[in-house]
Amino acid sequence: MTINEALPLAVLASSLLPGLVIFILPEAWIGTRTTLNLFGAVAKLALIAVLLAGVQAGEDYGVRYAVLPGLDLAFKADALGLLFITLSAILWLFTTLYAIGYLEGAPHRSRFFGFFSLCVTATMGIAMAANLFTFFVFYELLTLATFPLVVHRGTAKAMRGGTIYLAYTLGGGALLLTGIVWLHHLLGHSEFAHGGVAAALDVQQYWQLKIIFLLLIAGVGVKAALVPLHGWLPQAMVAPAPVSALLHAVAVVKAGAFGIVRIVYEVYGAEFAQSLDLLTPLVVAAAVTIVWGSLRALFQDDLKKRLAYSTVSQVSYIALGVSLFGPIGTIGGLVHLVHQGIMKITLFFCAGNYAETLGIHKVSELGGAGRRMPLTTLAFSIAALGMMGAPLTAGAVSKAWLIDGAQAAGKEWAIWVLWTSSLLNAAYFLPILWRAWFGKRPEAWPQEHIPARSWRETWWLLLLPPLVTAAATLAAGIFADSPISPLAWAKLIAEREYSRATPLSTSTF
Amino acid sequence: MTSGLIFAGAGAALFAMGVAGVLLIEHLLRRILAFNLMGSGAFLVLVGLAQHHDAPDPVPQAMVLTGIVVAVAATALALALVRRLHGLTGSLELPEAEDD
Amino acid sequence: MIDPLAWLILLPLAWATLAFLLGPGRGAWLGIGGLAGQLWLAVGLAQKVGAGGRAIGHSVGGWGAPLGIDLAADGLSTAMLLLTQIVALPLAIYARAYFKADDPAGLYFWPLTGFLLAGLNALFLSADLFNLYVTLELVGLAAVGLVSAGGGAQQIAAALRYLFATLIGSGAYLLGVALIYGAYGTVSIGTLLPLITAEAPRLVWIAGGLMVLGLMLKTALFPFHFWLPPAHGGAPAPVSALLSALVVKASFYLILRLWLGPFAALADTAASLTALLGAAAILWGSYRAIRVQRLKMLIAYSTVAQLGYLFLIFPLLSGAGALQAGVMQAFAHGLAKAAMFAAAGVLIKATGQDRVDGLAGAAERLPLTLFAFGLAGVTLMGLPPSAGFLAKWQLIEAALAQGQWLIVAVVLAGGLLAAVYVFRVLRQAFLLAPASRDIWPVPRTLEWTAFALAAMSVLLGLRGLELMQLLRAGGAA
Amino acid sequence: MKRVVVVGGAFAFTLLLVAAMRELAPAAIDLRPSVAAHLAASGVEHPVTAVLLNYRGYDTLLEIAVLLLALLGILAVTRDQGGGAPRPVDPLLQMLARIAATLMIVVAIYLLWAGAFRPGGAFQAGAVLAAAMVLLHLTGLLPGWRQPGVRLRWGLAAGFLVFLAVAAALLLAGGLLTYPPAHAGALILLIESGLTFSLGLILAGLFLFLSRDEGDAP
Repeated sequence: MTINEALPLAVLASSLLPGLVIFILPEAWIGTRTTLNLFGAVAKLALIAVLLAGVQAGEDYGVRYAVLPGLDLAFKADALGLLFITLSAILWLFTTLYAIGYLEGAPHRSRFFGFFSLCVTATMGIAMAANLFTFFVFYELLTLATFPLVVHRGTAKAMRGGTIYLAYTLGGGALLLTGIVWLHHLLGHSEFAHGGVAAALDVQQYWQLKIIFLLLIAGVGVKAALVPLHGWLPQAMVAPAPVSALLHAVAVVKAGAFGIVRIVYEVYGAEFAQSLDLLTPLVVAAAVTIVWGSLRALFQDDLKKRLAYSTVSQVSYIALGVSLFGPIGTIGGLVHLVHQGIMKITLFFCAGNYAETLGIHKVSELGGAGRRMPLTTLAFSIAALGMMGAPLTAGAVSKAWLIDGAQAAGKEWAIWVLWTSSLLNAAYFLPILWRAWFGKRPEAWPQEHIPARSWRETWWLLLLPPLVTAAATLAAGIFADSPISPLAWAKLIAEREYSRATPLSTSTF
Repeated sequence: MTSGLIFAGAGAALFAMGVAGVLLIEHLLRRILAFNLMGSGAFLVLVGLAQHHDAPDPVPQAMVLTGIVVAVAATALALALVRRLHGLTGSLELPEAEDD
Repeated sequence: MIDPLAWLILLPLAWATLAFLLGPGRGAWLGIGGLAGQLWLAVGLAQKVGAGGRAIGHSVGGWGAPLGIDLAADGLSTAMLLLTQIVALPLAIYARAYFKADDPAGLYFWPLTGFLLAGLNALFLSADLFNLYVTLELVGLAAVGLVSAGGGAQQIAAALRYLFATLIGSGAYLLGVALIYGAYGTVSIGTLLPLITAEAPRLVWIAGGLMVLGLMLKTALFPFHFWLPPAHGGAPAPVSALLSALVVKASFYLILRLWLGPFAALADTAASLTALLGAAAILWGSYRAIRVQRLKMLIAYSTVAQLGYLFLIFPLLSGAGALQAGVMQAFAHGLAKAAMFAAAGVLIKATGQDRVDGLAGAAERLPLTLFAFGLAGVTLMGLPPSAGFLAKWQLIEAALAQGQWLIVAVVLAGGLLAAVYVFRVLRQAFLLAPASRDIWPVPRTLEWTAFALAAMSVLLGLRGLELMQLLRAGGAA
Repeated sequence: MKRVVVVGGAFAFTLLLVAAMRELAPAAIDLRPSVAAHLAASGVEHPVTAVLLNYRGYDTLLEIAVLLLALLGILAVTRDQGGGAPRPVDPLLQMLARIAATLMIVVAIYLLWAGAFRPGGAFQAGAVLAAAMVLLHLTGLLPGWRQPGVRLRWGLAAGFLVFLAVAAALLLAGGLLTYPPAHAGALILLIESGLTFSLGLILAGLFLFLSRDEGDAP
């Protein structure tokens, strides 16, 4: 096995092995568990750095082996996959730190961190899958690994949320599987390739390809929370805050959005999908989701529920960008994959801080919280402004590229959708900021768990992660033109996707 | 109609009666008897049909001997179970199935 | 030179008899040692058959069919032999720790199990219809003996229902064999192959119908499943595991063998009906598994449902991949169901009760067992990575290739229904446990063997290549 | 309703089967010539015994396993309850039973010996032995059996073990139950003697073990 074959597997192993060891660790071995977690996260980042450098230099990383005759478990670390991997790995590190602080003293931590590591492993597998079969294996693994995290608290409410989550995701998985097997049957394989592989089929089979596209998008659309498949996401917010961060930013909805990207670009190919008239319905679905999610967010008093509906809306920016036919929209969608992750994880970290420190769960309880917890609220404000697309934030960059993309694709109505969404974002975020900074402080907080000590408004492990990700939100906006920004990487991917006008034929396999 | 065929036809009738008995009779001892009737029917068919046109064939006869021993074994096990059930419940009929 | 075919039959017969001579409750190590030897023989046989790509035969008595009896190991039978020994060895280790010295259910476990395994191996190897009848009875009576051993009234009643079902089943099979002998003068499968054509006399059709119906009754295919849940749900855990994982597969294997072999010319007519019954089994078994209160009944009804998948392949057998899907499903279900019953045995021993909603406290204290149950559940749901997933994939692909959309829909629905009953159990692990609950200590061996079986059902999902290549070794008898 | 359907079904099935039997042409294969042709090499003179113990001896091996297995099943399900005291039986009956039992043992030995060239053999001989034991039991001369001790266990299993040992030895020498023609007669006689003894015990056991079950209790 060469280095280029081993590296993708090492990326998987760097979270899988610590996860498996953590499962069997006794509950009380906190030090060992923390060391293993952090070692895995840092090792993964180091491996990814090597991969990033290699891919930029044009190296190919991949490995495959046969599970059944004609069916391979195959991995590749390409530019698109690395975009997702890098995001997830960095956010995993911070979420782990945050979770260590958040769960201090809570029961079942070995179980929690074990499944947590499995989740990240599944995400890595999704990002590096080189065919739909492998993608599906890890996509379902992600479902299984997140369920224990969603129901971690064991309350009746958590169980209900978990059951709804399972019902949606397993149902979606069944649709996805049907689509994948069908496609595999037509093509004889299910490989991903730049420019797509589906165009190799006969014209007589195009009607089947249209149904398959619907099945595939519906399948990944469940995790990406496309309306009307989004019902699970607001229910799943019963999970602890680090899990919400994982669901909304690191793994689950991102896996769905990433699936849309792979299916449009590397299974069908943007041009072929366009020629089958498949992209327009997807744009419409994304636009509806964007507006609907924002509208619903307006009316939520529960802070995490408001953030959840905000996710429904924001993740569809990615789908919108991807299905706007043209490189500019693509860049906007892909860069938002990263930007939304950074911003949304900050918001959930902060929501968790309010709940853990002061017992605040509702928007209406937030009055004066900004003066009690200024650093948390600062981070929250930056991320919220980013969501609205305020200048100097990551959100501004995404939005600018998406609007340009819509213009270039001749879909001016999409620009109106984006502006409407921004206004709605402002309508549901600004009152929160206003209340937190300038609202009346109550006599007593709902449930103050952690007293303030000098400048530290809460535990440093809870404080550090949102501050870092908030800073990243600003950095990604201000330094968008630097060569190591997410934007630069998104441009690289778009360049590679659109530089190959003719779809690959299957004979290359 | 040769004598072999008559045997085979009688076997078919015995088999059908046996199956009907096993399905219909609640009393377990009689149900076991019905099962034996069923087995005998099959043995008759085996021997009778094989000599349907001609003289006896030793192969099915040996098979029937084997089959009889197997039937004896099954009958004995069934009787043991019925006796045990009778010892436990005092009844020679099966209790209602507990489906849960 | 060691001939694996014949030794696979003689070895379990020998250790079963010796275990009987040692006395009640004894013979565990004899059985485990014998099974290790059998596993070694089966693996050797699989390598030989896989490498040669063709069936290996053995003429008992040196006469050769049709005068004598032939044994034959092609890819299909070798795969089943492999499954049998792979499942039985961990279960034997499990059973040694499970039965306490004076447990009346365990007094004759070892000799009965030895005869059961000898019967299974002999059945998978036989190429003679009448000899297959004897092996069927060997398997059936051993299974009934295991179910009834040391049991109370409910268990004895379940054993009697099982006994009558299996006797009617083998009776119908025997009548079929008698008619075949009457029609052709032989019961050797190899000799019959060229003789039975689509123009066969009406009697042969009746014979085929009788044999297949009888075997369906023994496989507990819906609507003949009535005897299975009380028998499998009422027996001690190692017995339930052996029965659900292996015994019902034996009669399924025989249906498949007849369907692909001598009755191939007649089979098409009944294929759709068979698949329809399979679909009904999946839906009804799953529905009952979702509703019942007792853990082992849940698992037993899940067996009813999972057996349904095996029968979905019959309309697809004319195309590619269906046989492979069937064997993969047999492996997936065999390993996973053995693991699940083993895990259930641990949970029941630890809590002293058998209700699904009474497990909340146990899960916390026995995480490994629950994990094993979960992994087995993943296989039954057909989620990746697991052998069950590969089976589902192959089944869907084979059904798509023939435009059998109904089968695709049933397979997908069955997976979702399985998720409902599996998560009924798994969610107990995450519920807040009641404050006080007595948990009896359980030997670690029980937990680890359950886990090993579950892990195998998952790992096979990552490497099914060799098994599928083994199946290519064709040419029955 | 169920009754009507089942009985009607059974009737229809019988008619269908008989009608189909009448259409049957002579079988394509006739095994009688080959049974006769190899009789000299089979070690016995009677064709049915040749099929039973040589051509299809493997069936018989498994058949004995089934019988032993049924006994195991009975032992596994039966509980020792002590049973009652032997019933008072007419002494004259007991004397007759003793004489009959002695005669039956002689008959059994004859049947075993005769099996080689005329109807008879181990199973028939064993059945007569068993009948003798049951007769003794019913006349109060032989008590019902408890869970078997080591000697009885050996007695029950001996016949099958001899058969198994011969099968294994022949397998090591070449093929499963492939008798060398020169020794076929002796080996089959060895197997049959062991079987007669053990079959007698097993068949008697099917009765005598059950007779101790609490099923007897009033």
